[in-house]
Amino acid sequence: MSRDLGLIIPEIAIVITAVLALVAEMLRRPRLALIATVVGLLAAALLTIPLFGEDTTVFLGTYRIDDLSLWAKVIILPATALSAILFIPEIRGTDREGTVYSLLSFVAAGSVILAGAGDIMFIVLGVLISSLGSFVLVAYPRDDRATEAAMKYFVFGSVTGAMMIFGLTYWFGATGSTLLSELDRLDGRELAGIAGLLGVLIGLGYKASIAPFHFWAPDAYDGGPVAAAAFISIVPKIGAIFGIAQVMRSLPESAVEWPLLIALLAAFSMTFGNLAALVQTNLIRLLAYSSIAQAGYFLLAIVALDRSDLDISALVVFAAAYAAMNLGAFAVVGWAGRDLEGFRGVGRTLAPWHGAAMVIFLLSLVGVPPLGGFVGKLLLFGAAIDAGYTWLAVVGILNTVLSLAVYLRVIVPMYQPADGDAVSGESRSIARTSITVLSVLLTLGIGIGAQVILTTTI
Amino acid sequence: MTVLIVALIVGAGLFGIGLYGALSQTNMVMIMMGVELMLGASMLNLVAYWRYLHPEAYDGQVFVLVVMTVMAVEAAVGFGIATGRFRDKGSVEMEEAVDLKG
Amino acid sequence: MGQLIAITVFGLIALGFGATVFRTSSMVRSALALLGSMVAIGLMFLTLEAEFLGVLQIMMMAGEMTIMAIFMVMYMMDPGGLGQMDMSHQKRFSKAAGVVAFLAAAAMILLVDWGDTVDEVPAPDVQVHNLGLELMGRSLLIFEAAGTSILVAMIAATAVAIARRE
Amino acid sequence: MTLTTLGLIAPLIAAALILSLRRWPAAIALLGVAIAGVVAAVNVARVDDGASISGSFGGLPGHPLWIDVTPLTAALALTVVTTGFLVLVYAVGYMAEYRDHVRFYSQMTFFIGAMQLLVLAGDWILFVATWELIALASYLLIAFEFSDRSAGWAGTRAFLTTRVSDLGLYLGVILLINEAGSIRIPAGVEAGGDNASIAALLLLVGAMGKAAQVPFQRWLEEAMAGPTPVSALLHSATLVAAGVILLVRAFPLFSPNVLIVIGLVGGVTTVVTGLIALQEGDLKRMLAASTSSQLALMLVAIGAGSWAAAVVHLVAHAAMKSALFLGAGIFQHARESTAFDDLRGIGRGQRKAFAGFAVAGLALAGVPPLVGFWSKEAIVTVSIEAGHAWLFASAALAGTALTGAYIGRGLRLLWFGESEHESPAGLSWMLAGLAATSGATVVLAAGVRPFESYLDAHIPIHVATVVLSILATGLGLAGGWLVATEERRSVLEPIDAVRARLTGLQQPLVIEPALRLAASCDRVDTWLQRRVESVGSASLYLSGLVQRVDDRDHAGVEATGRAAMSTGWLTRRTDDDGIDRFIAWIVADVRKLGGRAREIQTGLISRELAYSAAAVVVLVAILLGAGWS
Amino acid sequence: MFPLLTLTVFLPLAGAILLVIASQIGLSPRTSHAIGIIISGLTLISALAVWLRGVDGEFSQIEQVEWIPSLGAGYRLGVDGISLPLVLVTTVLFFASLIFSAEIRERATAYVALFLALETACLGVFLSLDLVLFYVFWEVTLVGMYFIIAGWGHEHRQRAALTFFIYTLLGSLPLLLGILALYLEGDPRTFDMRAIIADPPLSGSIATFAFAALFIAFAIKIPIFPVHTWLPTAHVEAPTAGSVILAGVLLKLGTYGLLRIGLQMTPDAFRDAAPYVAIIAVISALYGAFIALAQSDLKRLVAYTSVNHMGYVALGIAAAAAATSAGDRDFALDGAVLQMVSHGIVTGALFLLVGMVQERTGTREMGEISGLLGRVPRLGWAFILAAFASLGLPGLAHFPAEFQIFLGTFGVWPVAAAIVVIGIVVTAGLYLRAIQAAFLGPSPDGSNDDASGTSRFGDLSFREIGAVGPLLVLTVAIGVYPTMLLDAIHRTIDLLPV
Repeated sequence: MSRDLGLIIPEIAIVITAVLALVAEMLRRPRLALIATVVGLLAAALLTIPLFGEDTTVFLGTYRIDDLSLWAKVIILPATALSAILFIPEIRGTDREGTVYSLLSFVAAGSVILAGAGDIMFIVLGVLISSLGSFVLVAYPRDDRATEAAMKYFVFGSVTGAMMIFGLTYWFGATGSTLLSELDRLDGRELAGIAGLLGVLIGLGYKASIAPFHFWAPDAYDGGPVAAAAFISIVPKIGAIFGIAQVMRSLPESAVEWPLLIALLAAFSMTFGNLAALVQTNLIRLLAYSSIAQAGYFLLAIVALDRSDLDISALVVFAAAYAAMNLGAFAVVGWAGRDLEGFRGVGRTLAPWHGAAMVIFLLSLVGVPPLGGFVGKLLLFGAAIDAGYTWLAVVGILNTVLSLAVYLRVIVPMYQPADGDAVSGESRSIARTSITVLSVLLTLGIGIGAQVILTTTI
Repeated sequence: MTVLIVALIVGAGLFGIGLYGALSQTNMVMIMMGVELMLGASMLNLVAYWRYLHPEAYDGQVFVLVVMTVMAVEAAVGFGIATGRFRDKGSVEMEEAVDLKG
Repeated sequence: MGQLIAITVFGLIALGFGATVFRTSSMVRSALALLGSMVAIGLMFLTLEAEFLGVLQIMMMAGEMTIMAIFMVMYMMDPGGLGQMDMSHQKRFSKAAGVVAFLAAAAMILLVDWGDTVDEVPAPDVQVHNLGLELMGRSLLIFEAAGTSILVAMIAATAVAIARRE
Repeated sequence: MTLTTLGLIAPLIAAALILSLRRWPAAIALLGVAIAGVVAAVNVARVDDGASISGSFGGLPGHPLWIDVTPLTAALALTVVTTGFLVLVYAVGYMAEYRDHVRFYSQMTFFIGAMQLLVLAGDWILFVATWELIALASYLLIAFEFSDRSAGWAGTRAFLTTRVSDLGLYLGVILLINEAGSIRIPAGVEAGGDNASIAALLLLVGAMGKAAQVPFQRWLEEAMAGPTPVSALLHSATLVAAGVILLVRAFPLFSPNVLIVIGLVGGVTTVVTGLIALQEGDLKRMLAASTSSQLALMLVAIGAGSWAAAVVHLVAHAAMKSALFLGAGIFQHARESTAFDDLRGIGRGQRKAFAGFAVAGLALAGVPPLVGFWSKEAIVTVSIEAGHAWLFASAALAGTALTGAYIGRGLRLLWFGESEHESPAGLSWMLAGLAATSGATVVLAAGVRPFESYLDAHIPIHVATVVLSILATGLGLAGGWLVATEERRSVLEPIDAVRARLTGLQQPLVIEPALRLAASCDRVDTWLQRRVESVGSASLYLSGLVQRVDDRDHAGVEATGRAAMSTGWLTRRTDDDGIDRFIAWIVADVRKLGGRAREIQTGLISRELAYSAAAVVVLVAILLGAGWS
Repeated sequence: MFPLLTLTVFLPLAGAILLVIASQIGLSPRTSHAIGIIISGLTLISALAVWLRGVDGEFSQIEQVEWIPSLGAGYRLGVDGISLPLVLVTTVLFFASLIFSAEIRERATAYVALFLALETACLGVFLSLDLVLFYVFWEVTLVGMYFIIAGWGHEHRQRAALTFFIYTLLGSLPLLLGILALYLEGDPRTFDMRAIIADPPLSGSIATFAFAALFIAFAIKIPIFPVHTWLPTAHVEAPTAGSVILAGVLLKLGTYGLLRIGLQMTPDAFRDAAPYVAIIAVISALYGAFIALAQSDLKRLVAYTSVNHMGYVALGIAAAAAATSAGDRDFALDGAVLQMVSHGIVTGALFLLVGMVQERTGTREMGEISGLLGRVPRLGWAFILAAFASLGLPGLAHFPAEFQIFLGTFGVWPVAAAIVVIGIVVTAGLYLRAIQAAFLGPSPDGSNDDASGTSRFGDLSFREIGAVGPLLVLTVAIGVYPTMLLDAIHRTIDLLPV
């Protein structure tokens, strides 16, 4: 038992961080809550590092300490910390500032649980915890848009959650266990396997905003604070994707033909996300649809699970890159405003450095080397081809072209003459700028230093 | 065997009703009721499976507890959101929550 | 045989109340119907010899539904608790969805070979003992996570529900 | 080899020096060419002693360029350089009143240097390279007065016409290199093989263009736009001679059938261009046509199987034709024109020049004992001895007779008429050049026999051929003299008027048919030119068509884009600046899809949930389908 | 050993970064240009040092550092006879372009920095021995060129830049597919070009698909009919120096890729597809020539001749792929590589000269210009020299290249050679027409030559001679003595398996 506790120190640290932030909030010291959150989460991430190399489970198989869950922590926790900083300009001085920081940690904990799930109950609880906090983050401004977004988010989340749980009960029935590792007992009960798989896909598909379970995402991103959108588009999504990977790793193909289904979902999600993003004029919604498309890219790695050596590498590298570039893009949007019009001339005269950073993020989202997104997509496509899903890689590449059109719609106006001072100076903040700079460095660094990740995943 | 099947069928029926409710209701609280029904169906399934197929597997019972937790916390947060919405807008009608779209 | 009859009866009650939830035009009635359905489910648990869970279910649901009804009265557009209004849309599709879901699940249930059933289950006290062992052992972390989720729910619900301090 | 190298690069260095120093152009040019001349003379002596000089340099990996000094190439080099030197001497006077000496002399020396390289080339690549370089030089020199558009066009036409025929050379050379596996000329022409005849014909095409043979003859007449020394140079030993030199070098390649073709080309050309010369109203154009005709005689000789006879005539022609042009240049300076109408009686005014001109002219006509007689006699001899004597001999004799005719006509036109004494500037330099070249036509007569033996060729002398040649020459001269009595600028005037003024028996029997023939040849010429031009305009049309297709292609694409735009999906800004138009272009339909994708985001969460639920049904179907299949 | 290749590749980037940093304290355009010229000059010297250090037939002067060893991707640079000439021409052209651009005042620092960054990317493509690195540099060239066109182009620059970007990005995605196929089928998997070349991993239908993907990618870049339509637009709208780099360097990326990756890494598939490639290349060469003939805009004309010349290169490479004898293969490839160099230098010079004409006359329509040779003789003669080089005159850079391509192609497909050789006539025609129209003929009367016009209408300035002079000297030098490059090229070509 003490061994097990030693292995879940990072998780414990997250919860402690959340509680500390809560305490600070009770003391009416929001700044302290922020510091506690950032320091605590980074510490938790650091505490993860000594565990690398472990490939085991704790609590009799219910929770996994392996490459996926470790990397999830290393990616999610810093991303959460940075998101917390990104929240500052939007919530400073509001009544429950500290609560927000605390909830960020809780959501991160839920996402981490998803990524390490070895038991279907963890899937359920991970989705639940990460959803509960996210609802509130979206609803936090408590104005028309925020409450509407939160309401939709909640309805969508609770309904899909219930569908997931219902489906998963059949897995228990068929296997007699809630452990994922026992899923090979599904053999001969394919229909039950399908029911459970559908449940997982609905529940985690909702969490990862994979089309067609994405409907909440654009509204939730748009309704709440920009920082919340950034956070929700990164942390729970990565957790959910890794959770899907944990499930699919254990789900025997002989029981259910899941790779094909995932491949179709991937193709649909990529295409749908990019298509819908193409006609957006609201940048947040554009990024929301783009993150739906990116979720599709993630699935390429899941299709290749156990069929290619590159599977986990692709997943982890792309997740890291995605976190960095998406965070950066939202940071710039938070500074420049949601309207595409507002970006006119940004790169030319108004704020060339912000503009350049945005170009880097968007090009990285497209997958232009040597940025992080490129290495991630390279690995994803490589994994898919390696796994025999060349068609899917081709679809992915075509979608990359499509996404180029999406992002060029943002980039091009940035270098056109500005009509006036579309961007107000007051929204500049040190927090956003520092996040932007960090994201640029990370986006570049992941592109150049992908080996650091790959040494542990291949 | 028959009891199991009957219980499962009842579970499926409750799930169908819950899904109908969740899709058809315009009021957020009513939708939550549908969700509760679906979760109730899930619990019924689990208990039935435990009883007739895997009585030695107590994780089934734990799962039931987890589902109950889900019901409770979702209800709590749901009411929280509904309250917040009601404060702001005076209604929790989904039909009136269509400002964000496209 | 008795079990079968009890399950069938309670099942029909649960389904009946369940259907009633969405057939009344008053939310308080709906809440009460839901309570009925949940209690019927709890009774089924008892029938299925999961006494601990059955009792827990009935107690919890009673409390929850009461709160729900109070909420109806307090906040919702149902001051009398017995008002008349239609609060549904896309009925046809929803019905189809419900029916399809039911039929699919039922077909699956009938088509899958679930294996041999067990006749005897441990006595209730043994059950509770084993459940306790399970919770304190293998499922400890799950239990903790569930606890955490309740904590989060508390924070979340208050954060979102309580009015802003200006 | 060192000496040879010096001789080879001396003119090129001179050209570079002129360009870089920008002073003393004439002196440097003369010096450079003179050095080359001395070296060429020494080389002739050395190879006559049996020495074999060759060397390689640069070139492509594994395929260096070669210089071969053989008796033939040494002699040709000497011819080129000597002619060039004399023309340069003449040019000192002629160019006195022109500007831009630097450009002129540098290009001339470059021209001579490149031509020298061409004749000495021992491999195909150097040969092709220098072949093109002399084309460049002649382009630049013909268009020397570039501010005059017609000069530019003349140069352009010259370059383009030869470039078209160069396709034959390129392909022939490439074929030979492929067959032989070596770029050496001797190896190439001896490799033979199945494709030898094809290669030979391809080379012939190249040679025809350069040597202005029918149907490529027209450019040469227009090349008169350049200064007269340029004409003198490119008509005698340089540009046009390259065509014949090519055939001489490639001689071992030719099978009997190919020889007949070559002879035919020569025969046709010599008659056609002879007739054209006969009716020319312009002295320099007449000389140009004459050049084609004389080169054609060389082709006849080659066709008859004697490349030596061709070379002999080539050398002789270099002297004669340069002298004729130099004389013509003096007349031109005196009267500022080269039209016969303006030159009437110039002979009386410029007696020294006319004397030199006349000697060279008579030599060209084949009047014994001048050099032209011997070289033509050799051609007649070999053509009679050849396989198809009727063809070759009649062509040779006809060519000879026509030469006599137009020379006779020209001499008469130049002599009779009013005259006054004109003294153009730089006359003495010009006369020096003229004297040297026309003197050469006399002196070289003695050298014909030794030259033949130097070339290791022995062409016998038959009384019959001597008589035939003299007869043809005499007839021609007489006929020409008589034609010229009538004061007509050209037969381009109505034939009836011609007939009305003509008297005597020869009129209906000889002159009229000849004139008619000439006129029809001119028409053919014009027709041919028109065809050539129509090919040109066709290609222009073609390229226009291609352009239109390209435009249409683009327009179609853009139309697609615009149609898509009109669906209203573009924002106002898109219309304003059109930047996004391109995006719209690429994603026209995609956008529509995007719009549709967006439409399902209704904002009503229940509706959206329903969509998700429906999607689940699809997923189930897929899973079940996959399971069953 | 001193990492000279790394220095060569990253020196310009270092310069760009220096400029960006220095721009914070404020830089006059003059200083920026000076820094740019000095840096690119040093890069040129560095490239010459690479040459002097000696290049074997095999990859030499290898510098490598592990990058992502788990994937077999590394930082690997090396040079051989194919890449060396291209590196040299790249450095020369950037040097010349930056000299020529010294007049630009608008956002000069950014301009110079972009050019320097682009230089690093181009050199990186030629020198990288790792497919990932290759692709990285390849993509960066796109981005750099996009901003150069979009930032300093002519009237419709945004549109042209976008066309360029989308077109070539579309092309680079199949490249990624091809690279992935090469990687995944390798045993062991590696992105190391040397290993892949030594043992081409693909066979059968995978090889065919991979080659098809690669060919599409390179065809767009080269560009080959019918995917060439981005070229004229981009050229017409690009600033002069941008055109120089675009035509002189970026197009070479396509042919270099076709040779290095297409020919060396998928030899069997290329051999099977060679006849089709050859047909497209022949069409492309002739199409380019004919359509250039129909142009009246001098810049478009030069742009389209690029299609013609690059068609020859593609044909040469295709012939080499199909060749059964070492002799033909050597001719074709020696010619193709040399043609890349020649085209870079000659077309670079032509674009510079057209730019100078445009600066003086304000138009590029040849019908609106006349008698330039009389008014600005140095410019005129420089143009004539470059034009004759471009039409393949011996003694100038294109001749040895084209002649060898014809020779090599003829040995493989005589008919193709016989057809494509027509191109030399058409190019001759179009250049002579242009010279005739714009440079020959009478100068418009002296009103333009008086004091008001002289500033604009002077003959070549010192700056312009500095930019175009070296290119013309190289044009003649390569034409007269191609061996200086062919030696190195041939050493490598000779080692390729037939």
